[in-house]
Amino acid sequence: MNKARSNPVSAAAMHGALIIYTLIALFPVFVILINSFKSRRAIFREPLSMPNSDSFSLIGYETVMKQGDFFLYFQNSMIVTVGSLFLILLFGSMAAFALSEYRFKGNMIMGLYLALGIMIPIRIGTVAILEMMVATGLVNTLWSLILVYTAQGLPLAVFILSEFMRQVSDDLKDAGRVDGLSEYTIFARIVVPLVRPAMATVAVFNMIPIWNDLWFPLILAPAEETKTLTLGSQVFIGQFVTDWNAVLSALSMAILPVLILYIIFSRQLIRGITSGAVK
Amino acid sequence: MACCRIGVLETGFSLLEIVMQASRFRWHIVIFLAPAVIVYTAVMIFPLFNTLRLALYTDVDQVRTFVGLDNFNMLFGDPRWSEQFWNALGNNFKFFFIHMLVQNPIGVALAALLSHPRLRFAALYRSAIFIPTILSFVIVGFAWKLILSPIWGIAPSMLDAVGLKSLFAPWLGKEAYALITLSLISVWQFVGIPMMLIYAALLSIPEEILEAGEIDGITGINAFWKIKLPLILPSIGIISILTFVGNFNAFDLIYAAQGALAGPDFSTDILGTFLYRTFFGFQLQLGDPYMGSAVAGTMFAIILVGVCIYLFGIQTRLRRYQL
Amino acid sequence: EDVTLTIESWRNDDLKLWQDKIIPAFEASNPGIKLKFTPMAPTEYNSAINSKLGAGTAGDLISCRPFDASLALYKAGYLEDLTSMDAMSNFSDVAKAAWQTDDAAHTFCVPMASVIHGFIYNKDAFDELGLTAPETEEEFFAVLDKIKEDGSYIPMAMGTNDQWEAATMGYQNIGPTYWKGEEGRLALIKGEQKLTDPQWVEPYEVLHKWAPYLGDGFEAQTYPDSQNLFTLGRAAIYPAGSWEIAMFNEQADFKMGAFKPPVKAKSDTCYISDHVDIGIGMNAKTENPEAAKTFLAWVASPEFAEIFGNALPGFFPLSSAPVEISDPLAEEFVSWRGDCETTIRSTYQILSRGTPNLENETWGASAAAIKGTATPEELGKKLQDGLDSWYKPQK
Amino acid sequence: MSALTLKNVYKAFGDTEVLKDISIEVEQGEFVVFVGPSGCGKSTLLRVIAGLEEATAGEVHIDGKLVNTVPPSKRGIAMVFQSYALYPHLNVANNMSLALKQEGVSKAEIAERVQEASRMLQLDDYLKRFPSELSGGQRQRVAIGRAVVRQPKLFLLDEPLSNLDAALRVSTRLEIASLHKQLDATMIYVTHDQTEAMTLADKIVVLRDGRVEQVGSPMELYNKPANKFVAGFLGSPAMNFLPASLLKDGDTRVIGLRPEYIYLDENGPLSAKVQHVEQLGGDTNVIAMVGEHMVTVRLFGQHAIAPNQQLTLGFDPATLHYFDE
Amino acid sequence: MSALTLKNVYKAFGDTEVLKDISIEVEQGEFVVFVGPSGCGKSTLLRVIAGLEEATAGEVHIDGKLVNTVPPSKRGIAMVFQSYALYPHLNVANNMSLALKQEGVSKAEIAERVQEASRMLQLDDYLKRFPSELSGGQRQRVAIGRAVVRQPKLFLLDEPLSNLDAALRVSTRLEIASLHKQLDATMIYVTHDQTEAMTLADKIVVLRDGRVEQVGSPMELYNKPANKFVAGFLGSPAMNFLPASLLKDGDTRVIGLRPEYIYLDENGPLSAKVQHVEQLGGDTNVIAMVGEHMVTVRLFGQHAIAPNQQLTLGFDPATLHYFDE
Ligand SMILES: Nc1ncnc2c1ncn2[C@@H]1O[C@H](COP(=O)(O)OP(=O)(O)OP(=O)(O)O)[C@@H](O)[C@H]1O
Ligand SMILES: Nc1ncnc2c1ncn2[C@@H]1O[C@H](COP(=O)(O)OP(=O)(O)OP(=O)(O)O)[C@@H](O)[C@H]1O
Ligand SMILES: [Mg+2]
Ligand SMILES: [Mg+2]
Repeated sequence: MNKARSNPVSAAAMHGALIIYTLIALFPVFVILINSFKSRRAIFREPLSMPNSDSFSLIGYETVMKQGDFFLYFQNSMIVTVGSLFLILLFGSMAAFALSEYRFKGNMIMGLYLALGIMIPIRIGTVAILEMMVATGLVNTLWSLILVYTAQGLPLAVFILSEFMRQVSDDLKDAGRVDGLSEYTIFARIVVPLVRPAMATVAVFNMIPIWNDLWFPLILAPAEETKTLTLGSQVFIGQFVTDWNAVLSALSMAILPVLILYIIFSRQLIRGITSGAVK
Repeated sequence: MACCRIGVLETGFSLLEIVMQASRFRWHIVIFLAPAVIVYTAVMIFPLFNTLRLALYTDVDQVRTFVGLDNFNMLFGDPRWSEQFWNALGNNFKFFFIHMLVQNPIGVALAALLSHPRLRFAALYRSAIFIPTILSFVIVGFAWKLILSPIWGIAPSMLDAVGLKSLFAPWLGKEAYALITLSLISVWQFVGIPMMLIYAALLSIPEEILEAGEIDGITGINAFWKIKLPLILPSIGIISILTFVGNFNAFDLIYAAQGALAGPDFSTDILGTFLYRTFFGFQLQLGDPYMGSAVAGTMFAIILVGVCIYLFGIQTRLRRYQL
Repeated sequence: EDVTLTIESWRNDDLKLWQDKIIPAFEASNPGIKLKFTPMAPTEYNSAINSKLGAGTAGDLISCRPFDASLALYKAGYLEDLTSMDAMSNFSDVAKAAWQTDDAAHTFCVPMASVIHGFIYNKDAFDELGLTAPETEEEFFAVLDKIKEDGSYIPMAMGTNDQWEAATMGYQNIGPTYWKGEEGRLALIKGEQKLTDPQWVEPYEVLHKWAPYLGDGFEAQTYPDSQNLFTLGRAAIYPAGSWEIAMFNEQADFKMGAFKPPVKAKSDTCYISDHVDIGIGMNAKTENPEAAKTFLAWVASPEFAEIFGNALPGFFPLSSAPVEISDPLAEEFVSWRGDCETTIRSTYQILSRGTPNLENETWGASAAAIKGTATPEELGKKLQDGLDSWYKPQK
Repeated sequence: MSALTLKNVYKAFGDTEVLKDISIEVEQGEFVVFVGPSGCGKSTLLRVIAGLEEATAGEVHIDGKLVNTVPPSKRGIAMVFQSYALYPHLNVANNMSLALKQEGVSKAEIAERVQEASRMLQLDDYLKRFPSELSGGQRQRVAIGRAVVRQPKLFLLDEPLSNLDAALRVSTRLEIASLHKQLDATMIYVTHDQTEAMTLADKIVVLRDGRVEQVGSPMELYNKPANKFVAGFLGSPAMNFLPASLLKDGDTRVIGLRPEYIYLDENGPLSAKVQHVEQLGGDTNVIAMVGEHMVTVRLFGQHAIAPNQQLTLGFDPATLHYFDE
Repeated sequence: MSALTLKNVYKAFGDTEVLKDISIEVEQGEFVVFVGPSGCGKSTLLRVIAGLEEATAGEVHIDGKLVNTVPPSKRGIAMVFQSYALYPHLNVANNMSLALKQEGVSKAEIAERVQEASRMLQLDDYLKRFPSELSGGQRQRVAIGRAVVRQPKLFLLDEPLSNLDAALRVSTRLEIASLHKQLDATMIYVTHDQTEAMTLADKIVVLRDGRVEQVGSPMELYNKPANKFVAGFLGSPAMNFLPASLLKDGDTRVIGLRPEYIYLDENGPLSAKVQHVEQLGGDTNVIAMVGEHMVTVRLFGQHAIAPNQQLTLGFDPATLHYFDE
């Protein structure tokens, strides 16, 4: 730490502001977590109290473990999320590169075309999607989900990545070209590493709706073998009675993997710091 | 300027000819675009527009019949529909403005704090603040209802503790507050997104430029306004447009917290919930893909206009600085 | 080779029951047919089942919502016509009405269960305060007043946040007494009565009188809040549907009783809402129509009624054969079928077919009535105007 | 066959014309140096040759082939950018070897060439460092190394030595010269350094405001500058310009007189008053006023001359240049 | 009172020690030039003085005050970065005026100072341009302008003229010198250019590998270098080193002989064979072999000497330097 450049007063103020906001951000999460360890009565009797010997209960977690194969669901969710993210980042960054780097007639229009998808809730296309998956025999496979999420994630990815790619110094790409690198190599070896923070951001954005989505797993892959975690947790939400213990436990557990994914991706943010052209 | 811009400027050919470029076909552009365009067109655009097409049809005795713009006439001309529509649209704008005014500034401010190069525990704060964004709507709805509930009383008793109990109201249940409350909950949940984006943008500002600023006496908040902010303007543009698109498509949180009828008395109804009710139906109301598509088409038009204003009016004018 | 039938349902709540009781019982007596019960979140059911039927990926057996939702599926050709099934004779016309075409010519789902409205109360609290279950409206409010005076209980647990609570447990619960059950309901459909008529407006007035007896901030109170308020012993009376019984039995650690919707004067006929709620039909595209029919016939049988009625106290079998219900609270509810005239919810048949949707409007109106954001007359007029805008009864 | 031919090349950025009607012929194996004032278009010209900018008009031929539409990667060139353009995410070794990997050169060969280049540029100790961890001069050397390892037929170097110290500059200059011979490569070299220009060039191209002012061998330009601009631009300190009327009444021309051709001469025709003395060790530059004209005199060795001293100066009339104003 | 004092300053990046025990005293108004081989730590030292890097050990005093914990913005300095570090989002005029606006200088004053600086740096035509639209030299001038307009008491300039052409370099150098006088500012200046170092400096600090090798006035260093390194570093072409045994058997020392003190002398003691001739116009550098030792001879003016020619060389023994190996 450079003492000369850090001002203790402003540092304290910064920490103060961040701590306050962190508390605001975490308080409801805290409420969820402590309540996932309590009996139903205790949840509603004193939602804010810590679980004690009286109210402590793992009933929610037990229910979750008993009902359905949660490790399988978990694995399915992981495969779908990671698979979709991989394709989104790959295809998205390729398209973003084309749009940001090359000037060709129709560039703008193509950009707009690739953004159309975020303007209509994809849900309304469900029947057509489902019919297509039936026709291709992909129903009840994880591929159907991966494809849908990939398509769903692409617009945002292209949008964000092309903006960041525009900021990569032309000199660097030019240096690559003069060095005889092909456009593909320039993309893969120069541009992609330099927009790593943006890639991580895109990954994080897409990861959450994919992980939490209920609708497409329900429609496209509701089979026991392909159920995702979110779909699996829905069992506890009934018509009239919701097993909040189980819901809280299942969903608390579901936070962990995404959190880990998030942390992995946010590492990339930090690594990206070495970027920034030199001179 | 890059090589590939060579010779592509002023020309007015078709897409193909342009890509072709005087005897050297720029295959790489096609190859870069192809996977995304194919997957996206097949799995997204085709189903969506196939569905949107239904806006021009209606169901007459189990037979799909072309009716032109009748559905839109009904949507705008028939007060039964138009009132709901305008109500939802108005609410949606409020929803959007609250996000713009609260979520994005907070997100930018947090990112600015977090990107401070010598801040300790930055990763910790960043992850903590991002956690709400990870949560599913079910749990967010549950937690906030529990907290704001007048019965179980986390919020009332906390207000009580600081002597402000009188400020408490059953916010989610009052027409006057429900939308604002939900908007703020949504802000709470999603502030991580502008934060991340801006954070990524701030990180790519070269250290030396900030150092030059420091030498010039431009530090702290001044450095933010005068150096960082102008450099991240394109990213701020992006989060604005993402917020716009996201808000005008929003649905889940309201649905999870207030149900499809977006109570009380439709005071939290936004286009997303309106579309959902219309398209998929709700309770005894049957889904009507035809009217639903008309609503979706209208939403699409609204969002498209917004995005076009951004793309053609703002984005092209934004100066980008290669860092 | 065994065939496996997949049953689509919105009843997540019943998963255990099916797995533990119904499926074993059926499979025992029908070797060669396996069942798979795949419930989904109730809020997603209608749209999901529509999509799946549309694309042909739905299960063999489809749980049926009452009236239009299922009728639409039948009309679209997704549901098989079951009119000719022998077992249909096990059900009364009223029971079948929910899953028939308007002319009653075709039946497409086997009725499974109905639910009855009434009030459940905390017997311990009533005893403590020296109260007895009210029969008339006057008594009802007197009881509420007493509880309120005492102050140790919230008189009644209901909130308006979810809206449907106000409509279903409020308006549809007490309403039949005012519009005289089937008489009023059918007159409304025929266009002989209007929602602006006093018998339709008065329930709103009464609902408004409930407001002072509801918990603080009832505007933001959700349905689960209400359930928990009552089962945690903090509220004395709970305007209920019979479906609550199972969970209340499990969660409340006090004695409970039930009383039917209060009448105006002691001698008046009482009316209750005995609402057909669940049916089950057959996917027209099923690959195992025979097995599916075998199953449906079994659902129509007294054996199923017996298992179902007792396993799910509060969901009352619709089969004409009498069923012994062992749960005392459920027994209390079902006993009202003998004392009172029964009817179904006023908005379900035909009247919620158009836009605006009468059922949805009624939710809003009931919540507004309680909160007092509009007068009962205004509400009646609004509903009637909405109805008039698309519904033209053939007079 | 000529290695590079530019025919009537123009380049404009929007309204700003940066290159105007440039025609140059470079022979195979020639070492050509571009010089000219800052902003005159040297870098732009290199970029046009490399294919990084498209000429607004005109033709670029490399090895006899018209390359206007050939992408940079196919032109067989290596370039050192004035801004270095190092890949920030790659360490020094990888910065140098990226292009070779792309060409499919064998691992062993890559290692060898990188080692050779880093030896020559004294970068051995820094191969694992990232650009952000290098000093300015080190970065510049990496940029040179990146071009050198590729051993192309045509080198474009944009002020490659500007951030190096004298010793390193000399040694690197010699390395570049020997590389030039060894590879028989054609080199186009931009520099501001007179010594580099004079010592390295087979041919110097003097640019001014986007136009070619003169092309020729170093000594040709030095001894026979085509105009006042070229004369003043080459040589350091710069040539002195005086009105010819000083020597001969009524002569409207301008005399050019190089500082090194003026000497102290008690009988000299010019009397001057010392303004300022620059002691460079090996030389002494005396800036003096002849009437109202400033004249720089470069004296060999160290001289004890003080400001305000009066001097009489002489010169050999044969060394005079005459220019029309 | 001294304007800047460094006391035993050390700086390490991780394991790499970049500055070692640096102690320097700079008087108010002095012009100090740092020279040294590329990578020796000059920029790092400037950054430590500016407060952009924290010294690992040691003290930095500015105007007599210990500033180790004073942030850069409070140190009253202006700095020209070797990499320019221009604000990419501001045009030239705004790049220069940002700091002044921050200080609250009046509009009129800002305009005036910017105009003054841009005149001096010949940037008038580019005030509305953005950095990305400028040539390398223009960018560098903007970087200088940005420092100059602030008129601080302490200037730190990191190779500010490296990308300028000779003429501009001379004129800018003179402007900097006059600015120095006019503002009575203290200047710390890093350069690789011998001429700049010799002409501008009151005091030259020679660095090598993070250590101070010698401090002194230009002529002191030139004429009395403390060691072989300093002797070799200053002067261009560099000093020749020969074993003293060449002149006197058994002498184990090394002789240093500047190229400009060697002359052609038929009776000279050294006979040499010409390797290579560099014609610089005003000078001619002859690189020749004396036995197996390479010797550079710098001759004034132009000489027709060809490679492989035999020469006999003489020198004035008084100009010899002796160093212990
Ligand atoms: N962040 C860093 N991490 C590790 N080493 C560094 C870092 N920054 C600089 N160095 C090393 O410190 C030494 C001194 O660097 P500095 O930039 O001060 O050199 P310099 O004297 O300015 O050289 P030049 O004349 O080439 O600009 C160099 O060897 C460099 O590689
Ligand atoms: N993108 C651009 N837009 C407008 N003008 C530009 C652009 N790039 C360069 N210029 C201008 O073109 C002229 C030539 O620039 P160029 O970089 O070729 O100069 P240069 O001869 O290399 O100068 P230097 O020696 O300073 O590097 C300059 O006046 C510069 O301002
Ligand atoms: Mg240049
Ligand atoms: Mg340096």
